[in-house]
Formats: sequence, C-alpha cells, structure tokens
Amino acid sequence: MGTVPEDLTRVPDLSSTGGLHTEEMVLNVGPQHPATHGVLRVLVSVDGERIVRAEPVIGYMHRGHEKLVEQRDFRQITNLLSRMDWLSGINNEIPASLAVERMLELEVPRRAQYLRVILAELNRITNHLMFTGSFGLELGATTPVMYAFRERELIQEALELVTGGRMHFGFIRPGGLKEDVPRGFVELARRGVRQLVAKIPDYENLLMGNEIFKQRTVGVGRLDPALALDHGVSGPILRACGIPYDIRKVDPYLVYDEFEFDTPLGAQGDSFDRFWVLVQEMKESARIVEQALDGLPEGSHIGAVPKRLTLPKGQIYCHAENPLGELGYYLVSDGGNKPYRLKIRTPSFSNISVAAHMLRGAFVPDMIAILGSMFFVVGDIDR
Amino acid sequence: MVTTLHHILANSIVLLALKLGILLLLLPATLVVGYVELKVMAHMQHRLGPMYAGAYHGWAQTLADGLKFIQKEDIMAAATDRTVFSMVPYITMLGAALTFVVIPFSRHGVIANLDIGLFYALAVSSISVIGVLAAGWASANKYSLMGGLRAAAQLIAYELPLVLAAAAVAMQAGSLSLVSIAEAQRYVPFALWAQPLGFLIFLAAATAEVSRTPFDMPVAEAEIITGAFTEYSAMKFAFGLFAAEYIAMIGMSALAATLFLGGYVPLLPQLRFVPGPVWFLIKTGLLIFLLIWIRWTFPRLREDQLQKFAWKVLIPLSLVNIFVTGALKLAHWT
Amino acid sequence: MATPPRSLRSWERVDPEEFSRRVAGKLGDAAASVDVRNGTIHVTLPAGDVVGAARVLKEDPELDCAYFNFLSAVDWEAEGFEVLVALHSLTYGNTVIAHVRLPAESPSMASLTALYGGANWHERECAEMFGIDFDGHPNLVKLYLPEDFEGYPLRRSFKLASRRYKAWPGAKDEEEAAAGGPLR
Amino acid sequence: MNDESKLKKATFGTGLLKGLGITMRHMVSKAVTVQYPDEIAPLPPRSRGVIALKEENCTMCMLCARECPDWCIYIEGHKERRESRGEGKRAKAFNVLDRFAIDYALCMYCGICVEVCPYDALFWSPEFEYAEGDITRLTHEMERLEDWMRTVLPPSPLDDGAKGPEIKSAAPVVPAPAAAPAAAAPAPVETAPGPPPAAGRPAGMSEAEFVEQRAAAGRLVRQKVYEEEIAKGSEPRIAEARSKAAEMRARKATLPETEPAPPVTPAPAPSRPAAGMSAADAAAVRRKVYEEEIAKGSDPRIAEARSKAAELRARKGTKGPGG
Amino acid sequence: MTIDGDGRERVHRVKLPKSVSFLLNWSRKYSLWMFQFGLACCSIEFIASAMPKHDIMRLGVIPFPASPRQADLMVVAGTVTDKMAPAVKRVYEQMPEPKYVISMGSCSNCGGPYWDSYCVTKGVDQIIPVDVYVPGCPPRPEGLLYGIVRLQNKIQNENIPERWSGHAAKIPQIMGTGRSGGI
Repeated sequence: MGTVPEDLTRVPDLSSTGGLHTEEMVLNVGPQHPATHGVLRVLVSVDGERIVRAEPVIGYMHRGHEKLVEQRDFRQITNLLSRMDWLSGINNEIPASLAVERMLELEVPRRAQYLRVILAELNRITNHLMFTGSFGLELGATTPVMYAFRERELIQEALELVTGGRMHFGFIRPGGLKEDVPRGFVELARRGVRQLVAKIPDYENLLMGNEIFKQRTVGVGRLDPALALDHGVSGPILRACGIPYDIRKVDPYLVYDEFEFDTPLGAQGDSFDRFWVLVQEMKESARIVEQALDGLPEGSHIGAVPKRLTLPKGQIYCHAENPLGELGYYLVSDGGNKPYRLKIRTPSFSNISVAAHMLRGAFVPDMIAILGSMFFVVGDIDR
Repeated sequence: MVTTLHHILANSIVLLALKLGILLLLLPATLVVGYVELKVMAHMQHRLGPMYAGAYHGWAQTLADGLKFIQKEDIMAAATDRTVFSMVPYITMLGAALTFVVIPFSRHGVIANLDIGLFYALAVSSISVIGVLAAGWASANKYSLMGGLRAAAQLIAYELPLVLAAAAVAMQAGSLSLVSIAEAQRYVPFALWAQPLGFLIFLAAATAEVSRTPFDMPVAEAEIITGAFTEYSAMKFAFGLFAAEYIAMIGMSALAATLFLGGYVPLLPQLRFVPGPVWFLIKTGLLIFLLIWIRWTFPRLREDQLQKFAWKVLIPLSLVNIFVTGALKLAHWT
Repeated sequence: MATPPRSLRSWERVDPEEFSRRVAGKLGDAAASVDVRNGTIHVTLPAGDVVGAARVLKEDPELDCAYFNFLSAVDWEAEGFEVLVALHSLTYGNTVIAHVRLPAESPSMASLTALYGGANWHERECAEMFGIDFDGHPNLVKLYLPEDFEGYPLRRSFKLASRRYKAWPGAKDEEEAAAGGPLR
Repeated sequence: MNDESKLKKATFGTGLLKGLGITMRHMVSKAVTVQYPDEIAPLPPRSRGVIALKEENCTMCMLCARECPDWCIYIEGHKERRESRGEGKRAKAFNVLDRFAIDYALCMYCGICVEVCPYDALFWSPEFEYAEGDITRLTHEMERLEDWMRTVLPPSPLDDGAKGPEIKSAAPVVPAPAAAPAAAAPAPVETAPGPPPAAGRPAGMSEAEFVEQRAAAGRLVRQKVYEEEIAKGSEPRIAEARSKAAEMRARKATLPETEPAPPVTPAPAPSRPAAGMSAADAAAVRRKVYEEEIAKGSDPRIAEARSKAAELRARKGTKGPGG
Repeated sequence: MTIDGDGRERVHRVKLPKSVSFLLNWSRKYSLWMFQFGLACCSIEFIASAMPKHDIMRLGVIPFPASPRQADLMVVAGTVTDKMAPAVKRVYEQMPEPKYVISMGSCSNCGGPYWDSYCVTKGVDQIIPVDVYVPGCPPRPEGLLYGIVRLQNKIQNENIPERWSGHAAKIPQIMGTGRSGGI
C-alpha cells in the first residue's frame, strides 16, 4: 500500500486566476543562502508566493568520504568520519568502532562504554542546541541562537577537556577510547547539563510559547508517516510523526539499555512537533548523562586490542542513533587493515529526499520554516 | 535703519533656514540610534556589542560604518534602470525626514505649526512606499521584485489603522495641529486615559510602517535577502535603507510620543521646571527602545498572517476606538 | 493526521532466526540463500526478479518491511557488482539486506522507485558512482557530481590522483616513495 | 500523546510578554563574553592547538609521517656513525634530524602523530595564535616547532576511576581484569583525593600519623598553588583543578624513597605483537622512573615524558633507543 | 583618472595626507561587514565566533548583511568543492571593491583532510585572492578572531591609492542578473 510517488514533473493546476495566463517564476534558492545550513540549493517554481514544485539540488558539499575511507586505516577513518555530520562528531565515530568490535568480537570494558554513552549524549545535546537556535534564526528571532550557543560553549568546554577538540574528536577507538577522562570532567559535565536543564524553559517561553512562532509553525510542513517510512526518514523528524523508532530503544547498543529514558513523540508531524520533539530530546539526553555520570564504573578506558588491527573477511551492518537519525555503516572487509568498501547510510540524505513532497503547495516563507525544521546537515546529505 | 539681530530673526527666510537646520540634526541622530540599537541588542543577547571602534565601548562604531560606506564601490548591475535606481534613496529619505517639519519640540519649537499638521505628517510618511516599490522594480532582480511587492502590500495595509488611530486622537483633541494636540494632553497623556487602545494600534501599525520585526517580511534575510535593497551597495544602501529606516523609526516614535504621550508636555505639574524638548526626547527615546526591544525578541510573521492581522484585527479595532471616542465626546465626559 | 501505517500499532520483536525462516518461506525459490549474520538477515536474489521479491517483502503482513533503509553497491572488480538493498521492518524489528549480483560490464537492474519513493536518490547515486543502470527510473541524472565529471569514482579502477602525484613523506627511502602510498 | 497540544492553544499575548521578560532579564544581567584580544579563557592541557616537537627525543623512525592521514609531516635526515665509548665495539650509526616540518595549512589536527610517536617527541600545545598572511609561512620548520615546546602544558591528572588498560593474558579465556596491584580504595569524590596506592611507610611511624602528615603537606601545597593561580587571574575553576593536581604531585613526592620493588619483570616474551611486560608492571616501572626523575630534581615535565617512555619500552620489551 | 590607450580609466597615484588615509583606514578597519559564507564544519565555529562567548561584533565585524552587495569581508569557512567553486567566485565578484577574504580552516587553505579527494578544490586561493589564512580544523573561534585582528592590522597601514593605482578601474558589467535570479 506504499503510495505511488506522484510524478514530480506534472504541474498541479493552481492557477485560480481563471483565464488570466500566469507563468511560473523559477526561483533559485541557494546554494549560498543565509537560511539553509550550508550549501543546499532548492530549485523552486513559484506561482505568486505559493510553491508549485520544489527540487532540492545536492552535491555542493560532496567530498567523497566513501572513496577516501578505502585508503585509510581504522584510526584515520574515525577522524575523517567525524567530519561528515559535523555537529555530532562522537556519534559519527561510534558505529564505525562498533562494526570493528563486532567483527573481531572485541570486549569493550564497561567504563569505556559508559564514557562513550556520556560523550555521545553530550554531543547530541550540542547538536540539538544548534538546531534549536538556528530554527528560531530562520523565523526571524535572532536571540534564541545566542542563548543556545552560550549553553553549547559550556558543554563544548567539557568535551574539550576530555578530547582536546571542540567539534571533531577522533576519540573513539575500536575497543574503547583514546585516553581516560581527566579529573574535573565529571563535575564540569554535570554543571553543563544542569545549566542546560535550567535554561530550557527560556527557549520554551521565547520560542514555543510565542504566538507568532506558533502561527508560523503549527500545521506547516505536515509529514505523512507512510511517506516518511517510504523514504527511510529517521530521527526526531520521524518521531514527530508519532512513530517511536529510536535505535537506542529498538536495537540497544553500548549500555543504553541500563538507563531509563523515554522517547518524546509528536502528534501531527508538523514543524512545531519536530521542534517540540527536539527540545524534549535534549531533556532526555540530560537525564541519561546524569544517570551515566552517577553510575560511572571504575576500570580501564580500552580493552585488549591487537597492535595491528586487521579484520577477517566478511560483511557487517552496524547502525546507531545519530542526533539526526539512523546512521549506519555497511562494512565489507577483505582481510586487510583497510575496509574494502564502507557504505555510509546517513540520516540527512533520506530525511531531505522527502522535502520535495512537503514543499509543494507551501508559501515561500514557509519553505524556510519547513527546511529549517527538517534538521539536516549538508555534509551528512552529500557525504 | 539699524538692523538688529531681532530683525534678522524675524526675516522669514533666515528663520526658515534656521529651522531646516533641525533636519540636518537627523543624520547624527541616526548614528546615535544605530549605535544604541547595536549595544542594546548585544546586551539583550547576553554579549557586549561593539567595544573597540573609538576606544571606550565602541562609541564610534556607526560613525566608522558611515565613513566606510563612503569609500565603497557603488555597483549598478547592467540590467538595472539607472535613473530610477539612483532616485530611490532620495525618495525614501524624503518620506522619512519630512515628518519632522510638523513635530513640536516645544511650545514654539516647531518648524511649521500647520493647523493640519497630523494630516501632513501621515501623508508624507507614506511617500517611502513609492521608494521601496521603485527599488524593487529598478534593481531587475527577482528577489528585489518580490521584496518590493511585499513592502508595498504591507505599507498600504498598515496605512489605514495608522490613520484611523490618529483620527481618534484628532477627535479627542479637537484639532489636527500637533501643537494643540500636545497642549490638550496637559498633564495627562491620552495613552493613559482616553486612547489606550489607540496607542497600541498606532504602535503596531508604526512598527509595520517602518517594516521592523515582527513585520519585517520585506527585508527578511532568510527568505529574500535584503528585499528590495538587495542590489544596493555603498552610500545608496547606507542612505536609502539604513539611514532612512532609522529616521523613519525616530519619526514614527516622535509622532506616537506627541499624539499619545503628550510630546513636550510635562507628565506631572510639579515637574514643570524640566524644559519641553527634554520631555520630548525622553518620550521618543522610550518608544525607540520599545521598538528595539520588540525587534530582538520576536520572530517575524508570514506575509498573509501580516495582512490578516492588519485587515481583520487592527482596522476593526481602530473603528471601534473611533466609535468609543465619539460616544465619550458626545457624553461630554472627556 | 492520516492513520499511521499498521506498523505503529502492533510492535512485537521477532527473533532474527525465526524471521529469516519466515522470509525464506515467503520468497520460496526466488531467494537463492537466506542466512543470518550479526542479527541481520542476508538474502541473495537473482538480478531478474528484484522488484517482485521486494514487493513481497514490503506488502506481506507477516514481513511488513515498509522502511527503506538504503541501496548501494560493492565493486568486486572481476566478479562484477553486488547491489545491496537494505529494508527494515519496524513491526518485527528486523533488517533484511538483499544482495543482487550483476555482471562486470554494463550492469543494469530494475528500479525500485515505483515501490519505494526513497530509492529514487539512492539509485541515482549508485548509478553515478558505479555506472549501474536502473531501468524504469524517472530521471537518472547525476546527483552529487558536477555534470562534466567523467568516470565512476567508487569503482576500484578509479585511482585517486593526488596520491600518485604527491611523493609520500613517510617513505623511508626512494623506492618506497616511488610506490606512491603506504604499503601497510 | 503529549502536552504540546496545550502549548498550542495558549491565550494570545502571554507568550509575547514572557518573551519580552526574558530578553529584558538578559539585558540587565552581566554578559558572558570573554574579550579575546585582551583576556584569553584558560585552555585545558589536552587542547589540540599546535604540535610541538622535542627534537632530542626524535629518532627519525618516520612513524608519524607514515601514520599521518594528510601526509603533512616532512622529515629529512641522514645517518651518522659515532664511535661508541667502549673499545672494540663497532661504531653505532644512528639518525640525525635535518628537517622536521609540519604543514599546518594541510594538517587536520587529528593527533595520530602525537599518539603514535614511540619516543614522545611530539606534544600537543593549546596555542592557536599563528594565522598567517601567506600560506607558505604556515609550514612550521624545526625551530618554530621547538619554541612551541614552551607552551606545552603538563598532562592533566586522570580521573580517580581510571585504571591502566586491562591485561590480556596469553590464555585464551579472558581472566577477570586483574585487580590493579594498588588497593585503590574508592576515592570519596569531594574530600581529599583518594589515598595514593599503598606506599611503603617509613618504619616507626603509625599509619594514621603518616597519612596525616602527608595530607597536611598536600593541603599546604594546594593552598599555595591556589593563591598563585588566582593572583595570575585565571578562572577559579581552573585554579582549583590545578591546585588539586599540585597537591596530588606533592603527596606522591613525599613518598619515602623505598618503594616496594615492582614485581620482578617477566622475561621479555617472544616478540608476538602483544609482547612485553604486562601493563600493570609497566605502570609500576613508570612510577618508579618518575620518582627517580623528581628526586634528581629535573623539571616535572621531563620526568613525566621520561617515565612515559620508560613505561612504553617496558611494555614493548624493547631496549631503549641508543642506550 | 585618465583614459589610457585601450579606453579604460587608469587611476593615478594620488598623494593622500597622512591623517586622511589614517581616518579612511580606521573606518574600514572597524566596520568590516562580514558576509556569512559558511560551507562546512568551520561555519559552525564561524557562527560560534559571533555568539555571546566570543562576540565578533566587539571588533566591529557586523554579521548583518545577507547580500554580498553590502559586505566587505568574506570569510570562506569550509570545504570548497569543485561544484561550489563557481558560486564562490561569483559571490566574490559581486562584492563592492575594497573587499577582503579570510580563508578559515585547512579545507579552504589547501584541501585539508580532503587533499586526495576527487572533487575538492585544493585551496580557495586558486579561485579568489586571500588576505589571511587561519589554520585549524576547525580553528577555534578565538583563532578566527586572531585572524581578524591580523587583517585589521593589515588594513590599518594599507595605502588606498596604492591599492587602486595602475589597476584598471572598470565598472564590472554583470550581465543579466535580473533574469537568471539570485546568487
């Protein structure tokens, strides 16, 4: 019962002007446009202010990760892959190491798994904070992004204390972590998370409670769940349509099954729901970090890993819950220490492929609200 | 015949030249308001704003901006309609600056105390609509065209509530001359007792007139770059959009201060020793701060919501306001 | 809101072994081999009848693989190409990966866009990177690469230019430098 | 399903006013800006600003240049023969470094070279102020990399729960992680850092008295360092962290000389990849070398580097470079 | 200006008094309207530099203008791919003349981690002239601020007539921007 996707080229008849011949104007939004996050270009044909047809054009940030990965060994790969979805460095590295560990049956110490969960959730918070701020920016409110970045700096300080980097960490190694956390990290992380939870009501009042914001987002860009599943949409966008697909719950990896947290679900799947799910997820991540910090076991930061890491022949698919959706690595190895082929299934690629259907019939300013609420990172789309 | 100073002053041409000098004061005023907006916006966003331009707290930031815009290269794309393109800054500046002709700084400190001052002020402020529309058309750029059309639709939609709210004030004060309107509010401004609704309507319409958030769809960065002024650079941009917008903002807040807060009239009889112009500056400054405050807090409305707000909410409300004022006047209550 | 697909209401996890037996049963002879590795079900399908098998996987209530995960390929040089189609069943919490073997020269396959809307972009990327032709695809034009880019980057035969022209600084002596790349 | 439907129907105006309240509250509160050119926020020791080279440690093993994903480390050198001290031994040849340059325009700051260098010649320094007008000056030669050594911070002390990497014994079945030799009592988080590994006590002093004396020395050092840091104007949080670290070092330094001899080092196992001493003994060797260096009065950073090198050599079971 | 052989105006070297050139340089130094050209990961650190903790507006760099016409500093932050290079060049040409470019991050310096990729331009200085290179991947926001301070020092003792003399001051004929639409 998958809906047959209407042929994009057929033009729905919107010319309510009867006899008067109106000709559409093709508008070229991007590739360098202040609203889109980076270089996404949308070819829009517009009848007055209403969009008749929209076709996202991607590839402006295609850097060929899948080809470069075949020339690098696994430590170099974790560094390169954290540059794909540049807002969630740690979450990009985890599935790569998980794939290697599952193939070699490496046993990762509990402390390393706990620390991986803490770092992943802190990174998820910084990712969501960025989108909380920039969604307001696109609707014209320049102040929430400033507050969001103030919280983000504090959490980045904690991450930098541990890994040395602010955005690209290269800290997750097959078998565990690069080093152990220094003294003072636990307090700094706890303080950062506590300040975040204290400041979330600011965002709710400043944005979600604001009537103008509600008029701009409620009922705008409604995503039909069947279409979403058809396109492989995942992450907060899918959960905003009411489908509880969260890999940390459905197929728990690391030690996520030891923490109790719930997945917020939206009702209508419109821009407001997506934003609401995003903000609630930050609260959930904060809960996970608090529980993980309390229960941080003692032990070593890395298991017993052979010096020269060579993988047996074989194929494996390993996925994890990236802040933007399901990030999966299909690793094909031919016995060397470099992957023969690594297919990277990124969330934003599938999430944006559904945008063409959602933009049809919307207003031009709505297009910005819809694209802003689709939470994508162009590096993730173009790989 | 001894030509004393008095004679020279009484001579109408010299007097007029002196008074027009006041208009020249507007340019430094835009620099001051621009700087205040940068600093207030920064502190509202929990940061510091310009610090290094001009040493102490970056006071010379907008002066540096102005000087820099003079040095910039003035680009006109080949497809632009040159004459109209260059005329636009003058029109928008004209529309914004001429409202000050009738605004009283004190009992006699007004350039021309027209007895239809209010009517003149509102008529002149709608000239800038033509400027924005011309900019949209002349810069031969799709975004500018959309920006221009949006601006025209918005300004026309908000002209009506502006005029109706002002009409209620004229009814209340019984005259169109701004000086007598101000005098009628001796010691008790209209906003407090007679026209609270009118004050809110006028402020909302004024914000839309100046196209500032939440009504700044015509210059929405996210959707259509800088709207009608995308193609403008250097002094045309600085003069036509930047300075004209600030002068219009000052003009509108001065008008609102005069109509609803009593302009140069002291708020309390006891405070009479404070001279008129100081009162006027305090009230206008307050309203300017309010506009800045609103701009950096709210997101912007979509185009059709904007129009719906004007036609379905503001205009009926202002008609009700006029009806109520009329009824109260009849009952000799006020 | 349109009633969510059946998968939302009744979710029960099924053990991958049991699910693979169900898949083998439903596909019958179409599936050459069905095995379970690391919790995912791998199915090898003949090149001819991919759409039919995919339709069974998607529309059969017991399988309900409504979630289109990804589509990609692996270039085995001499032995040809292997196209991977990953489908996920939310209701039963299992991932099915179909492997389709294609010949090395002029590989082509039926397009799945009619069945899964999401396959559109994945197939365009696969065509552009490997040179695999998907017949029945609405507009099979380049997705990522600029129009004037020739060659198929993800094929093993496509060598990265910079690695050949820049001398490898890690070379201990000249002969290693000439080899143009770390030997490990 | 969720309470956001309630959010959607709030009465008009209340949301707007709350928004205005928030911005006003922020306007009157103090800004969080760090005025960069005048004041610099303190950076953590592990911050990856620039790579510094300690030229005498480098033996031109080229491992960093080989492991670098960006191929941005250029090393040139030549072999030299030096007559060895003892007679009759043939002269030993070893490498002399001519050029060691890192191209920072190309570098991706991943830190693999620092991690992979077996002789600890490369360190991370949090320095970041070296933007250039032209790109050729971004390739830092040996001298420039040497000056960065001044700005390298000592490594931050590890969290209390951190133990050395687990020991993978030869036996196929993985034993329960061998308890670290030191009876590391779970350190109470807030109070003074956990007692250091059970160190030998000078004879004739009761346990409590010994612990008391060491704790007092620790507190004294901590107080002094804390004042210095605040005087220097760094953030209280960083000052506090630094003073705690200083206290730890001071408490370890007051350990009496006689440290129980580390378990006898097992015969160097055949050179299978995971050869060499077990990690725990290597850590003990490291602590011993560290004490010797501090006793000799050398700079803590040198001690730290030497002990790390010793530990690595012990773990790999190889002899040190050039004796 | 004199019209030289091939009909283009040549700007003569004019001796500016010291104080006037100081004032002009000072105004250009403290009013760098920054055009937000964020491409990849560096764009996040570039946005972070405009945020409360680092606040680039203190240095007079105002991140307002959304169109290149009103900007005079272009910070190329992120990977310039071959498909994006023409757009970078076109945006640079639309900026009015006294314009400066900061290349932020290893990707735009010379390709960085993607030095061996088949579709990345190895360095933005192959398509537009760059004034300051900020190293880092991504550089810290303070690193970008340091780059801007260096650029400001360069502007402070710049010589305007020098910049224009002997250099053909042609009015750029940007054909048909009307029809082909936005940037």
